[in-house]
Amino acid sequence: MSGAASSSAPLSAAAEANAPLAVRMRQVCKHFGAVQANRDVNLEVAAGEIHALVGENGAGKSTLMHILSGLHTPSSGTIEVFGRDATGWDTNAAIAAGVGMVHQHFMLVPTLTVAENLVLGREPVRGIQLDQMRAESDVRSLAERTGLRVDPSRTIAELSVGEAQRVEILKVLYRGARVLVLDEPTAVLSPPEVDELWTVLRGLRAQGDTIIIITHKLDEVVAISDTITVMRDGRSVARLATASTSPQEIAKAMVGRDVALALDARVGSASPATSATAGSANAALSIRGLSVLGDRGNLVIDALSFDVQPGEIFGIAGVEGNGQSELLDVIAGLRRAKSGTVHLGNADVTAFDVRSRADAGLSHIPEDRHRRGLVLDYSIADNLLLGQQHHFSNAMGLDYGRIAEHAATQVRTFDIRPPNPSLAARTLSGGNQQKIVIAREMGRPFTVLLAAQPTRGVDVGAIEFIHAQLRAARADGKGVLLVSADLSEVLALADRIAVMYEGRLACLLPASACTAELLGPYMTGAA
Amino acid sequence: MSAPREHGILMRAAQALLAPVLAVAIAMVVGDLLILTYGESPGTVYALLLEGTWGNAYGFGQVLYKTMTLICTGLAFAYAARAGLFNVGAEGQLAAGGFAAALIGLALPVATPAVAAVLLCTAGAMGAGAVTGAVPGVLRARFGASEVIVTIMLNFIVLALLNYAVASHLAVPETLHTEVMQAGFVSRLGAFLPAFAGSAANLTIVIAVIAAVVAWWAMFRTRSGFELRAVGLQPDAAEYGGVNVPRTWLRAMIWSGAFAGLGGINFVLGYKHYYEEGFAAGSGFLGIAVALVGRNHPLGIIAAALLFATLSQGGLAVNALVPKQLVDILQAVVILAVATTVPEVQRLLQRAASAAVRRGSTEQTT
Amino acid sequence: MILLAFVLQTIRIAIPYLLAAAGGVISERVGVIALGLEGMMLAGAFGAVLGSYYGGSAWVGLACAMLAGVIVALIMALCTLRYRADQVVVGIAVNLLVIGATRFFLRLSFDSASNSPRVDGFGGEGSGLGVMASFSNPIVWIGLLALPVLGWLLFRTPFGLRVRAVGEKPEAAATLGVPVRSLQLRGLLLCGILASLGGAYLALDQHQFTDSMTAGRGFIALAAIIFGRWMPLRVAAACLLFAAAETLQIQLQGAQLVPSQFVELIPYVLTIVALAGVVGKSVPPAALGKAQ
Amino acid sequence: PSGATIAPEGEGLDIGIVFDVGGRGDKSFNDGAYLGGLLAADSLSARVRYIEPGEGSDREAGLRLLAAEGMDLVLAVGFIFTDDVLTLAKDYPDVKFAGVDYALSFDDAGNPLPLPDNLVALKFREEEGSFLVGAMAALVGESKKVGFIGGMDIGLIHKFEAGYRAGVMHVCPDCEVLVQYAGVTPEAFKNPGKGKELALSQYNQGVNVIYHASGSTGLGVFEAARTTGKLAIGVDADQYAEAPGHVLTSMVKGIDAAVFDAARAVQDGTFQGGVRVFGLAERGVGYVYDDNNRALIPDSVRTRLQALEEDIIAGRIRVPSTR
Ligand SMILES: Nc1ncnc2c1ncn2[C@@H]1O[C@H](COP(=O)(O)OP(=O)(O)OP(=O)(O)O)[C@@H](O)[C@H]1O
Ligand SMILES: Nc1ncnc2c1ncn2[C@@H]1O[C@H](COP(=O)(O)OP(=O)(O)OP(=O)(O)O)[C@@H](O)[C@H]1O
Ligand SMILES: [Mg+2]
Ligand SMILES: [Mg+2]
Repeated sequence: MSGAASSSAPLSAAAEANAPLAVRMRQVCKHFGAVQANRDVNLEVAAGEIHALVGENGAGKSTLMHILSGLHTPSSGTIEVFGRDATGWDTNAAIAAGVGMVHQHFMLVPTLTVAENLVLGREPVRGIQLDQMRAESDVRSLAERTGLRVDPSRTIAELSVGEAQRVEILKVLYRGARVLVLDEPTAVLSPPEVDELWTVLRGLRAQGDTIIIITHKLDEVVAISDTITVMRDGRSVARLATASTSPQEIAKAMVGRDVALALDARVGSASPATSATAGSANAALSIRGLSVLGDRGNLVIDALSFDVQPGEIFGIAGVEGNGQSELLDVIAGLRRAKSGTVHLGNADVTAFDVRSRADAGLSHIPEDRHRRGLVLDYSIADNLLLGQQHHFSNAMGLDYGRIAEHAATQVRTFDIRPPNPSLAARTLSGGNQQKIVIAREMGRPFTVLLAAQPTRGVDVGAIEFIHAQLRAARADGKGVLLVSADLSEVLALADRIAVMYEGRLACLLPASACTAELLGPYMTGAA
Repeated sequence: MSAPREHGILMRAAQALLAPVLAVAIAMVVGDLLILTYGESPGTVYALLLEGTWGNAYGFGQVLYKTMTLICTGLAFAYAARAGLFNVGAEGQLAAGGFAAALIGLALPVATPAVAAVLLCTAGAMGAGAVTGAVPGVLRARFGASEVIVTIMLNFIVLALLNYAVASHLAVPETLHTEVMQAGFVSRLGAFLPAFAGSAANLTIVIAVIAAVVAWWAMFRTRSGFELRAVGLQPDAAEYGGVNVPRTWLRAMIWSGAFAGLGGINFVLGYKHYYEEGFAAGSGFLGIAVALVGRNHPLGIIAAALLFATLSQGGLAVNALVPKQLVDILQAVVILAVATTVPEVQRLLQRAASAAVRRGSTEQTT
Repeated sequence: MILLAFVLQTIRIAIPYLLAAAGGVISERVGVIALGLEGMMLAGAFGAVLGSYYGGSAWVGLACAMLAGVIVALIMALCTLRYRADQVVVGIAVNLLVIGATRFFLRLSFDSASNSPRVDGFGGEGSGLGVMASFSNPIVWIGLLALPVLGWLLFRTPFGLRVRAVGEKPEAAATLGVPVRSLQLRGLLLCGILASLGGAYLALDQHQFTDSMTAGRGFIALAAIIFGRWMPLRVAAACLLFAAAETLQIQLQGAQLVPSQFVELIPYVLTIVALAGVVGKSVPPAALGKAQ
Repeated sequence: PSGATIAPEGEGLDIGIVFDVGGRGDKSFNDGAYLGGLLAADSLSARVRYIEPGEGSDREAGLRLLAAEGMDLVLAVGFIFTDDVLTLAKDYPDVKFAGVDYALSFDDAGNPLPLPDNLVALKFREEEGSFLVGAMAALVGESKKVGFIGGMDIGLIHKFEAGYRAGVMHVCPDCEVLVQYAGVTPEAFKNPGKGKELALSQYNQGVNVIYHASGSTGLGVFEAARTTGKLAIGVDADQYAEAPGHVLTSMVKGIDAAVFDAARAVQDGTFQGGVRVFGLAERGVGYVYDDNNRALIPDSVRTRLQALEEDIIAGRIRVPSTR
């Protein structure tokens, strides 16, 4: 295993510097039933440093940090915090010892105020009453001190995402955390907010606090961290000092092979640069003046227009949460647009429902297969039917003969394992679950394919299979709209690349003109 | 590739049967304890219970009679449950169905051809149940109102209004029932199978079984059933698959109500030929138990309906030894036990399954 | 004088609602659907009579009522919290269970299918209808204070803050070391105690247990909770409103202005209206009914 | 049917009684039937079996269970058994049946349809007894307002109300009868809490005597009488024990006697099918006047009531049975 070799390669920076260790996790294993989320993970974090924990989706980062913060108990292994054994402690013990975690998903109670969320579990009291005044003034002064400004008397539901993120960090600080764990804190932040966050974290480091930050974005790793631990497939595969490494090296450790290879692998784009200008009449998909309101009633897509040509992969890159999900939902008919039109070929499908769009030639690989893409308790065969059920009906209802035939073919064609169509989708691995979705969406006539995060959470073998499928679709003259948070994926596949930022296309370039360095600033709104 | 398939079938069988069997076993233990508090021997009581139900044609006929209503209310609960909804309103829907059937039977001329009359009354029963079910359906689909609370509250409203209508306007003097219908009679089984003579069992049981088969077909063999179940399991995925989720909810509640309403013809067309205040007598709530034990599957529901009908008829048979309230307790215990063991067993089996698949796939790759 | 009589009668009718609704609010606020209120009340009523009969005093009855409520709550907790059974199913089953069990043990203890013998209770012989008489019953005081105190508890104490957090977003509370499961258990037990006091009030005021004597009051309390949008003072107002409607019906029945059954339906209809959001939407705690 | 093989042996009569909802221990008419059974067991050395069915089809099944066991007499207590007992009487011509409160059907000319030879309908003129207690309430109550509380708002209970009202009006034409019902569902017979509040509200409006016909709901009426120190009138059985000192009297139905009579008739071989109506004349209904309540009822009132009773028996007063 190459990972084992690379993990032993870098020396422990902390040990070198002889600084005291804030966190030391050794040989930590954790499994959930059959899923082995962490395998013999080692993590060392020196006091007073910012430590980045990186790895692909599903590598086990969150799980490891949940163990550190006492939310999960490890199946085996030991944990020390500031030299004291903390193996198997609970949330309260972790909090008491100064370990606080900001979770990947907001852990705030929307109906409570900022102050109430902060003091929850550690409330100031006057007599037996909650001391609301003190709670608010404590929060206010903490906010002043750290520069994380929020109004303590507002309820969480009224806050913007950035503000909510600040509350999350304040919550941890309020508990006197000296070791802060931040799980993908920037995923939902706008670039200025990210900068603000960096300022805050550096300030905390200056005060002697230790920070562990999980992120997928290498530029952030480089920008903020002192040291890095890379995880892959549940293992810790590398420990690097930021100053003496490069994004390429980190990426290589993350995916276990040379990323540069992936970039070079781009086949000569079938669609010429001439189609790089939008507005061609025979576009496979064309979007005009699209505006969309988000769940909070704010404008998340702002007068967007673009075309996807037949035989082209149109890639949309960008930090998640910049309107990509809403865009896909609107194109697929799962969400209403405020204004604007969607055309499939020459047909105006703006008023169509999901089914009619599918019949008009739209295929859709949704970004969240567990929620949208699959009915987990349905069999593989039934999942291959989802959205196509009206094409498999006869006078007596569903035509199970044809359905079985169809399923058998698809399972074979798309190499779904185990190849038993009657198994529940839930029992399959992530990669094979994704193959079901792809088989369904690409195994039928279509002219336009929406592919959202098509390789998220699937392994290398499956990634290559999926990429090959997308290229095949292009070769077949389909229009593919690829949305991915993984820039290298977009660079590797797309013919034209747009970066989505705050509901608009920040740039639209032929892929041949794109590099990660060029697109980076657009993704962060810096360009 | 036969290994995983066999495994799948075994698994499914275990999933379907383990929990209900466990639940019934728990109920038996509770029953034993209660019988012992009365100073009777559980063996004797259970023997008497069986003897009075499955031990002779008449007792079995009574069981069949009760089974009919329970199949319908069980189907009602299951059909909504498959769409992810809790229809707790079968009690009211059942009463409404019986009421409509009786009114139609009263209104029809005596000379109406039997088949036509029965069909009209049956359609009326299902229609009234459907309308009663549609109210929570609309409120859920349109406003997101909890169908649990709405159906509970609606039970009170519907039953009170029917009572009012009957007691104040329609009842035969000195009774709580309407006049005997003019048309729409369904024969009792005793009419052509003399062994059943005297028992209330009637041909509507056939209609109930047909309803179960139709429900099975609708749930598992049609497009709308496919969509219904998808909505119940994962509404987001169903929506992605082109299903209109609120409309599916509404349709599910309408059919659910129709199934419950259908149960009304048992008493009205097959037995007494009039609507009587209180004839539903808890069958609506028992339908929840039937559906749970039957795992929301029409075949399971038929079996579970037989089980609960046996318990209920058996209560009468053992009345000499222990109070029949024993049976009320047992029925509640079965519901609690099934509700508790089903998710537990499911978790256990799922863990075993994913472990097996995991093992299987690593074997394959290596 | 008429007004005073009206107010007193409204209060008497409202007491069981207030107590059960208080229990229901706390139960739902920790995320457990309060469908078992009716069963808890009935168990409380039966416990009160058993205790009073064998213990010879209403106070023993009160203690036994609470014990009965706790037992029902524990059964619910075992099924829903420990084994994560569906809360709706468990709530309904518990009601059926208590109806059956009280009948069974009524038979066993008093050899009657419908009534217990007369027992010691509160009030009684010649106590009259005055203010003093009404307020000499300790349960009346508990009933009047339950929801205001609960309001204070929920919105003014650390315990209440945690309860509200658990009902809205238990996973968030858990990350802060709030013991979610234990809080839910305590909420459910408190619900059992309060609801059983509501039943005890009926039984001890009546000096007797009668089969199914709660007669749907648990569901009226549930209706009040929804109509009062889970806010203790609003819920109290809803209970008093429902009770006042009943009082009005009782006092005006001779006049037959409205057929009495329509007045009885007011709580149910209002609840449906509230759920449909016709007059301001009634939104339950976010984590209500979700197995934790 | 199930018990058919266990045919009872011995010389004594075998009697089966099927109770109405409420069952034994209702301190009302089921207990009256039970008492009749006990009497038969005592003085006729009969063996008595009881069944408490649930609702619906259980009623017929309960009767059938007993009939099939070869009982000599099967009693169905309550109007609700009307159809069932008629069916059974046809199915088991060798068994004698009695239906308490049996609801007669009538032909188009308004004549009651004949009953099978082995079925006797035991009917009571509750309105006559109610008339007398109504008169007593008005005479003793010292108020122009008297109260009536019914259980479920149905014709059967209206009979009590009608007789009572007529009794009140007969002795006190300017009196007012406050009438309230506990509800429109069968739960209205099981809601003592509601009964108490209804009664308190009537007492509060100046009523001194309340007559109830409301099953267990009436227990709340007695409780209200205790609380306010006022008077209540019981129904079906002597309910003095519910609130000693506060029960003016009870309108009693001689169910026990009727049941016992039926048993004795079977024993003697004099059983006859048909309708047996128990009114004042037959001493089938009446009111309680004994050591417990003698002090509450002045002699003048007693005398007046006796006169009214004679008038009714003689047909000089016709008591309405509907309102
Ligand atoms: N509670 C759980 N039960 C079962 N499996 C789990 C659970 N939590 C995590 N897993 C699985 O453990 C593995 C590691 O998950 P984890 O959330 O730690 O990944 P991650 O590195 O944080 O990924 P991401 O970057 O997507 O957040 C995944 O396969 C995940 O599905
Ligand atoms: N959060 C979760 N909760 C429950 N089960 C999960 C979860 N995540 C993954 N699993 C299950 O764990 C098993 C392995 O999933 P995982 O995605 O880790 O597979 P994998 O090894 O990555 O497969 P592949 O190579 O196809 O991507 C599957 O059965 C999956 O359904
Ligand atoms: Mg993560
Ligand atoms: Mg994977």
